[in-house]
Amino acid sequence: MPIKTEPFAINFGPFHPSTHGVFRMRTTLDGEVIIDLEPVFGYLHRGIEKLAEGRTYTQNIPFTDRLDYLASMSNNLAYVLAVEKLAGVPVPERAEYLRVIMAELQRIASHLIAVGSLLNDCGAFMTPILYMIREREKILDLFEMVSGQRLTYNYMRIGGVSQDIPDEFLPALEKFVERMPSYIDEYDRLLAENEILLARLKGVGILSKGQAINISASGPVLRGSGVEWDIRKVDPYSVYDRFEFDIPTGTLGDSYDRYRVRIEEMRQSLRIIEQAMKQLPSGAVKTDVPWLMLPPRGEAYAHIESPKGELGFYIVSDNSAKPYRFHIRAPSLINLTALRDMSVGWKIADLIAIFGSIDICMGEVDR
Amino acid sequence: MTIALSGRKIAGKLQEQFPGSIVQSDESSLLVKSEHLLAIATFLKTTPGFDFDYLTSVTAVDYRDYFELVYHLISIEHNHSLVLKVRCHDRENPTVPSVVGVWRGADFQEREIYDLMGIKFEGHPNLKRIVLWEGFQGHPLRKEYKGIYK
Amino acid sequence: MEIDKRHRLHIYSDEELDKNEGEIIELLKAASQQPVPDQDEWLDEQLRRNILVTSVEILLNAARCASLWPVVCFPACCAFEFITTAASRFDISRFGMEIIRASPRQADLMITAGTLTWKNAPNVRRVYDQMAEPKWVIAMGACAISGGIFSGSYSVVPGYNRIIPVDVYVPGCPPRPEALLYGIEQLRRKISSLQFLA
Amino acid sequence: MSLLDTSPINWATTGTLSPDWPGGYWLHWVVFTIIILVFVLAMVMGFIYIERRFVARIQSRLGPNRAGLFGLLQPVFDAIKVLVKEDIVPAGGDKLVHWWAPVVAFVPALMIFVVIPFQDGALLADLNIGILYVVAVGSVGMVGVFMAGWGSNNKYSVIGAMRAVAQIITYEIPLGLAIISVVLLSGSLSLNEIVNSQNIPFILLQPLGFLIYFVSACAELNRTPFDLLEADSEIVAGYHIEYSGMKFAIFYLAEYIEALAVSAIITALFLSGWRGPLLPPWLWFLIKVVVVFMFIVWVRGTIPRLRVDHAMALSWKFLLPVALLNLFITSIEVILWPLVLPWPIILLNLAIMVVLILLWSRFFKLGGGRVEV
Repeated sequence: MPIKTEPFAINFGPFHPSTHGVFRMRTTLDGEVIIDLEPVFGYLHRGIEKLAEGRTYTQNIPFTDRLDYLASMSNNLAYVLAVEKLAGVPVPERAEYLRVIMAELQRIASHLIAVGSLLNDCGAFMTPILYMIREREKILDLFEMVSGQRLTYNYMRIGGVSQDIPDEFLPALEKFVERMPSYIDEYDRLLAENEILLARLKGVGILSKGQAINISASGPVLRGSGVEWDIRKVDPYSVYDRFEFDIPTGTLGDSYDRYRVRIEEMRQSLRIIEQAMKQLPSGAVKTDVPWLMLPPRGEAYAHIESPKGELGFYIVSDNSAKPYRFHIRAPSLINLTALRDMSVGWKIADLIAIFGSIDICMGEVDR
Repeated sequence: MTIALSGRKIAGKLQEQFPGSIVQSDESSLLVKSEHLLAIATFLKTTPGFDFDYLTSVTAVDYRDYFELVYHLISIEHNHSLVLKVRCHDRENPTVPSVVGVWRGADFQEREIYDLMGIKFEGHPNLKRIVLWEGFQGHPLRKEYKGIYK
Repeated sequence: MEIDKRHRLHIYSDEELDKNEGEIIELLKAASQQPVPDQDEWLDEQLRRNILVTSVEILLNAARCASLWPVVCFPACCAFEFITTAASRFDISRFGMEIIRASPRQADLMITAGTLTWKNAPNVRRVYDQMAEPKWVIAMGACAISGGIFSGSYSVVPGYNRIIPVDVYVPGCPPRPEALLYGIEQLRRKISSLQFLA
Repeated sequence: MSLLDTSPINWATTGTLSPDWPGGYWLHWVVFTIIILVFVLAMVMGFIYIERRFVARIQSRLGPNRAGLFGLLQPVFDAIKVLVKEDIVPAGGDKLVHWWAPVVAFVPALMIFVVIPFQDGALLADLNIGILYVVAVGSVGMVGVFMAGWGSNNKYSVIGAMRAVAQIITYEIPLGLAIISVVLLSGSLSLNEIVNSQNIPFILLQPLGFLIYFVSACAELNRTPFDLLEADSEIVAGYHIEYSGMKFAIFYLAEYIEALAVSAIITALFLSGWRGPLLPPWLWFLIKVVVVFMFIVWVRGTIPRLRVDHAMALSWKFLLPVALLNLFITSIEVILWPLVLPWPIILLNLAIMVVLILLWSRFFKLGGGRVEV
């Protein structure tokens, strides 16, 4: 029988070491146990949706970089897919493959940070995240080769990608794909055999299958709850229908399952990259589109499986050079709907672990 | 591949169930009256064959004369999708029934629309500003809002 | 599914809290329409005159240069370039800066990595006020300097210097880790010429 | 005895000293107080440096290497900087408690060194209840931690302080039981006597006792995986969240002094203290202390933090029963001691340790799950 004490309110964030940015949780605690929680957003609301209405379609690509700044390539991809759907722009074969390679590399990079910061939130004194960042640096090097940037790549263009890959890229990528599995195994061992972490993650923060669907969770959160739903498989965009890969799913829907799904997804991403490298055709990488493109009146919704979940862009055009409406379906924001249900009744330390296992990016939550 | 269900075919079925609820329907979307929204949403979610259990996205567009709310629905079981739309002609005090009771996923998205577009959702349990602060003047995503910093 | 009724047990209700926070934001917004003047302008002249600092100050300044503990202030994208700077490749720990204090009381340096919104401004101001003197601020990235590509937005503060005095500006969107290291070097140069006991 | 005989060179080279060295009550007191202060402060600086470099190597980076030769001046610079920083007392805080808390945390940590033998007879006071004194004084520092948490007018710090109190009560018991096992073997409570009786280091005779002591001591030190009271990712900085400047520096120092004390006590209890071949005794003592400390740092760099109820469960459900069993087995062995040779006992104890740990980890489940609210 747990002893009840007088409840008190405490504020986590916006400046808290493990809120992954400027997120805030108003919590009511009973001793160490959370009895109520309300997320407060908006500390990074930059008004991208409004700003985008004042810029042309191409000028909006840099905004998408800064949404989920851990997965800029994926955001670029989702946006250009939406505009291509709206304007009916064809994409050359080679560009499609390059997009897939970049998006999958980005998924690995993002999951590395997700897993690393989850372990950091569990109190592992920086060591895991520093190892993860070490591997992420190799991916950033690859991105720097193709785009010249380390974080905000601005690489995809409407109708292709901005430039072809340099000659050094493919050998470097091959080397990376060759070495990465052993690192992933190493990180897996780091967690799968650590009693403390298992005790802290297994069975903690359970999100049932029905709940996950009802709150429109997506990405590893949805798949961790056992729903086999990956947009790359169920609604293939780009050239994803040409690759063989599995959708890893969890069974219980706890923090540990979400972690496992991320680790497995990294392996699957490597598989996709390997196949894409083999099939990579030659040719142009960009369709010529008018400098000031005027898509026909209408609307388009394109969604991709970004590392955080289903990232969708809903764009309405009024046949002018600027989007009439620019809406982002942000997976991080919607995944947070379940945070209260998942963490009530658990302890402060669990709240941090559960929050880390959802893996959000504030740039995307607040936009 | 997710099959986008034709709005026109579904409109026929809905017309039997809820007479007079459909305003307009075409191949890609289905425009319904806002007073029937909740009933239609429940119907679409629970009827076998439709099973739209997953609300992908809710958003609102300001078309100057009216607001249009766009609901992207997906059925995980059958892997098909539908775009549901609702219009709201009242600019001063736009009100639409909330679908949070049907799909929890609409919670934050409706709050966001309320915050940025100023559309009130009847029946939302916690309708207040989400990304902007209390006391912020205006609703930025409306077309008449001039959001340049002074 | 019905959302269960929230039982709130705060002393203040949520509405009161929200209203109060909104008022604070509006007040701060009204009060900070102009950039905070640079408090260290006198330093430029001193640098030109090349005044000798005393031996105690040399020691103090050397100590302050050598142990700049940053505070957690990671709003947005630049945070990850800062974390990468702290990680093994660029390795901020060489300069004794790997102790990233979560409590502002114990920190010396605020690296403002990311866009500042008006909603967040009172918190940044508070964290800055909570830091113990002497303290420094590095504005990292375009958003921190001027609002960057978001400067036209309704919710973005055009630069941290509206809220808090800034010592060093590191441009870039986001700045590369090398650039941040250079900025830190510049800050160390600045600190080493300070006079506290004069 | 003249002052000349007390020169460090003398006791460093001869290695053996008379128990009442250096003679004279007050001279002894003054000399050893100075030695302890210098030793403690120098070692703490060294420890901070070692920890930062060593943890940095674990994390595949370099660690501080710019301030002075190999960054050796880093802790000195840190200390100077922290000491001259502004001192803040929170507006709603209890000023008196806030001021006294660092002192209450610092002094007991320093007082432990009164009974730690640097070499045979070289200690400030060879109390015949030495280890009891260590246990008693060592826990007083927690009062300072609680005062800090209470006086800061901060909810995070109160949570940290509550955790600290719960933790110290929980881990004091297995710690004491592990010490009693050692005392049974040595037959004395004086640390000097305990070291003198270790012809074989007690870590071999008491492997389980060593493990229990090490885990409990880590918990008492509040270091990872038991740094619940200043858990960075949960309650920001825990009890010292509102401390800045000199008072924070004192907390920081107290933490490392306790680490030094624990390393020294482990050295004395389990690693046969200053005893060792070839090298002078004080060097053996230093080497062992540093090795133990590096082991603690290694644990810190690799293992994530326990949850608060897991930490409690670990002590009450695992360490306490195992420590009691160990005490029981040790008592039987001590009664039979003259009859059995040491080497079979070492093997037997190792086997007992393995069996007990394996068996108990079957029975034992860490912490509970969700609490219905």
